[in-house]
Amino acid sequence: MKKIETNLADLKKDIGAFYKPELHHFIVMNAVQSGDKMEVQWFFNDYAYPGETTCFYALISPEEEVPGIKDIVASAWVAEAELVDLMNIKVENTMKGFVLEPDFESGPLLKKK
Amino acid sequence: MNLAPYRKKSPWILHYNAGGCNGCDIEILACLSPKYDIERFGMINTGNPKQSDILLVTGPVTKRSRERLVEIYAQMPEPKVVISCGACASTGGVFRGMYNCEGGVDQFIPVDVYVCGCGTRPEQIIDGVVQALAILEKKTKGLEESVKLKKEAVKEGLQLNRRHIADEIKPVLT
Amino acid sequence: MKTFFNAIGNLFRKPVTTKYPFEQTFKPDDYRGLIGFEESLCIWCRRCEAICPPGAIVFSQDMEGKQTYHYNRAVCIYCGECVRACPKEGALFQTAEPAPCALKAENINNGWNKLFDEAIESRERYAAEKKKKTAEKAAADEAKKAMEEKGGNESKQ
Amino acid sequence: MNDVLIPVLLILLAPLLGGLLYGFERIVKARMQRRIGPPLLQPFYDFLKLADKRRIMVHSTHAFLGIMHFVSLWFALAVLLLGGDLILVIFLHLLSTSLLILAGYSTRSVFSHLGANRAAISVLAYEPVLIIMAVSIFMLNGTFDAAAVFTSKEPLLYKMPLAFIALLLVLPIKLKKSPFDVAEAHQEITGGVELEFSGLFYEAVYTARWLDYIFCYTLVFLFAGNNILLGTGLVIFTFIYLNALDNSTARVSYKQMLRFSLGVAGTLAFINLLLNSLS
Amino acid sequence: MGRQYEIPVGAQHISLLEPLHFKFTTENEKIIRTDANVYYVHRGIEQACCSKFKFRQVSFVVGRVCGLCSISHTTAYSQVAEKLLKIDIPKRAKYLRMLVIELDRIHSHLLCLSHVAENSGFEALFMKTMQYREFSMELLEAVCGNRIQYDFSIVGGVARDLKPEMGQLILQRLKNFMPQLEELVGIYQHNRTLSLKNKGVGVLSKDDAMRLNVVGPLARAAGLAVDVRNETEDLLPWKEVGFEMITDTAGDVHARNMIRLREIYISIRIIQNIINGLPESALVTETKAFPDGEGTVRLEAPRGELFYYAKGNKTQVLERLKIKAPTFSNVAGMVHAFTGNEYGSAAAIIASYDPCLSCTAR
Repeated sequence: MKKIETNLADLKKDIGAFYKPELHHFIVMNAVQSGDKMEVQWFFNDYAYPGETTCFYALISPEEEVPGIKDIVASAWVAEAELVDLMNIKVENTMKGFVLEPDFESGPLLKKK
Repeated sequence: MNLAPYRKKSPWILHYNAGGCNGCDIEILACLSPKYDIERFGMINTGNPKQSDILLVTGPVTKRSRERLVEIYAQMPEPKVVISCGACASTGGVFRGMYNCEGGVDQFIPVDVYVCGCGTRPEQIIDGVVQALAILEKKTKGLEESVKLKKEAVKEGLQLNRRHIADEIKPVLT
Repeated sequence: MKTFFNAIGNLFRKPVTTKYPFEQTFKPDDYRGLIGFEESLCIWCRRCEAICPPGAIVFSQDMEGKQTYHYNRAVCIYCGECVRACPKEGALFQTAEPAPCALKAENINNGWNKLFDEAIESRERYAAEKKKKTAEKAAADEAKKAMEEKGGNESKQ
Repeated sequence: MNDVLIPVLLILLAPLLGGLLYGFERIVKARMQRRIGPPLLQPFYDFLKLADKRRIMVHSTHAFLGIMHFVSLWFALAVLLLGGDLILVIFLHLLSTSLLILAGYSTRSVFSHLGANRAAISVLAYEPVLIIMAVSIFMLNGTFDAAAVFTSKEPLLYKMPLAFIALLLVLPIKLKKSPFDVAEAHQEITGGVELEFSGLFYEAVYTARWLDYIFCYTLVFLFAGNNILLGTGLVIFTFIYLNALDNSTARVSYKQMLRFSLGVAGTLAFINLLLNSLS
Repeated sequence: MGRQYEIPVGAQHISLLEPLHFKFTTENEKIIRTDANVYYVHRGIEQACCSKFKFRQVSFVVGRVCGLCSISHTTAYSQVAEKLLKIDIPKRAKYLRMLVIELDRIHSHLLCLSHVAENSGFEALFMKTMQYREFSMELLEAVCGNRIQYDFSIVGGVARDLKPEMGQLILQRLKNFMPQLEELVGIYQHNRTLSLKNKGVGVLSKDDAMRLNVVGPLARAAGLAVDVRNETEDLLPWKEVGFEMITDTAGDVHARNMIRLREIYISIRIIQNIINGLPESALVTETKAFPDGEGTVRLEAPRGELFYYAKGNKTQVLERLKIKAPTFSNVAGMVHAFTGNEYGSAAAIIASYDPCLSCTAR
């Protein structure tokens, strides 16, 4: 697995430069708590053999807003909407309530301190 | 004329997945297949709550499908029997205590037969249905109370207001 | 068209249905069925309870320290991990019997929740009791030793 | 005397016969799928069970329309068996179907509306063929009375074979059988117009289906004139044909159904009409 | 401009196996917009896997994520756990895992085909396919001890061994199954009304498949050659047991049926190769280590690419477990491909996606 560090400012630029629809496909978007920071990851994989997984990651603090990559990767909205509900991070123009019922506290996957 | 004996000769089943893995559902589908042909007992899989007698529920009731489950139960005309298929429908199984599901169907609606096993074999489902038929014969047309669904019986002949019930269980849940 | 005549032909073929309740269907002899328990062999290590994913096994304990084994077939997911974890051969074993259905009277869900909590409580109570006993015993020994020493000193003088 | 007694008996026993036919058909269908299938009396068990259910009605008009559907269908059957006017029979039958369609529209359920739509379309698909059939019978016998057909010496089948083929082509629509069962497409609209009925009121719709069987097979029987043997043969042939077709085809969309039934069956019946009128 | 109906399908609907809610906005039965609500089945397994269960129990929990591809989930989790534990498993265990995965693929594909047949109103074909499918269920029950939840892969290897007579039984049943499969192919390919219902319906073009990152048979039917078995060698040796890629170009329901049927042939060949060349070795690699570091695993489930991400912290309980199910990637493509079709064929299209929402929502 190839890990490439990036930050929220030039995230879109990096992914836009990397992602070619005929070469790679977007797998999923993920977030992991590391201390008080949050590590947000974008997984890509290329079609050819041997397929290598490429992971873009950015360390953010929980209240920062992550830029959505819907305009680059058309099918990313599902992953973003899920992550917004489960990890309680902010993604631009993504609403809550896709996964969880309104009568439930958000961010159930966050570790209770 | 006593028509109760004929109930168990033509049970029409309705199947609802309240959020489990599809294991028990495909076993219910396999029950329709020529190998175990449950139409022998006169069963039809009607997709329509208003015409069915037996409700087969699979899966631990997730928070989003709970209201739909109660609505379907309320739409079915009495006498009716509820069968919970599989460990997770009966008691929550491996999903007990997960944040988005209640342990078991009987937290919402009265369950008559619990079919054990994960996943259940079609034979077990058929056994459960056969036991349910014996219960169905003894049932009255009165409404039943559930663990969470505290509600006094509606008068005979009146249609149940399902919205009302669904609203009523909300405070209990949250 | 072929299916059309095939359907007519099926009228004269034998149906493949096995009349289940009256005749048995195919079941392998190593089907993962109910979990059996042999009390005489058990060494009460509670490893099965620790490993069971859904928590279908629980041991309760009375004041004399006698443990009893509780098992709920409606919670069990028949993975067989408890049998694999069991250190004593034959204490826990997996039969080939599919679990029978449970009826309303058994109160298999809420009744089990209650029983589970009670079992845990009973074990805690026993542990606390034991702790108290040992503490008292230790205190008594202390007192005795002190007495003896005191007596020794007196005899010296 | 006899020619009145038999039809009256038939009319009174029509639901019974229809139920038996339906039960038998379910067994045949199961056998065609290599299953055992329900007992022969299963429809009557369903009947008695439905009578026992708690009565829930959407609103009174809906239930009333459902029951009237059954009654008017029985009436149409009676007129047909008593050898009444064929046009009257067909229009009574149309009335009963449209009552059901009205019932479908009178509820708020979307599936019920869709089912009503599709039922209306299927009426559009098979009614022209029936009417053209009646007209060509008129061309042959000079009267619309079914009695004349029942008593005619040589069977209609020899005079109007094309119409019989057309009838065979539209019967699946009428009896809601695959490939033309769009009206109650179970996987798409879960029964369509029957969706909102329950308990005793569903029973009316359920029993009306049995009458439909009798009605259709009587139409088939018409083609044999007074030749009982040929008539029975035709009925058995149609029965086997319908079930085998049901078990060997998928459901087509309602537009394809309309195109097919009006294009092929309608044309056949019309050619037949032309031939009869010219000869 | 006809009247617009809003047709809700689900959460309870006869043509759906599981709670899934589609809202079709139709105009004289032509779908012009689709809204999907796929998270009815969300249970919170990820959270429980990294808080409540020990890492050895998790392989049984993730098996319950989905009943149709439970072996894929357990295998993928076991592989990622082995990556974190830095152990390698015996060759026989790898082969047995592949064997059960392929058997599971056969049963899953046949189930999907029968479901498509039923939803296109062809009840007899549904019955026929279900009847022919039973053999794979019996084989799986004989191999794993349960029809649905196999619990076959555990961390470090497999739970049960394959008896030699069982291998012979499998080969025998497969030989009996071959003519039946031929019959099914004939019907699915040539039946007139079925192709009326399926051809040119629910089309997903290759560009859309690329743009929306579709995986599995859905993508292969559109001509996009994506198959994890073709892309990875290190964990399971797919190539040496005779895997080959199958693609089609039409991208409609009929093409998906054909893809599934032809993949069953490949699976049968793989199973025969595995049983004939089954190596002798131990079944489980024991280890006392605890998971540490992070790793990802991709595996080809019957519905497409299954992706596991795990992070350990040298304790019994994992730090984070992320499951990406095949259908999760296909949701966007599914919603896209409805537009412009008849509502009447929507049920068949849903079935032909073979949606597995309990995987998607977890």
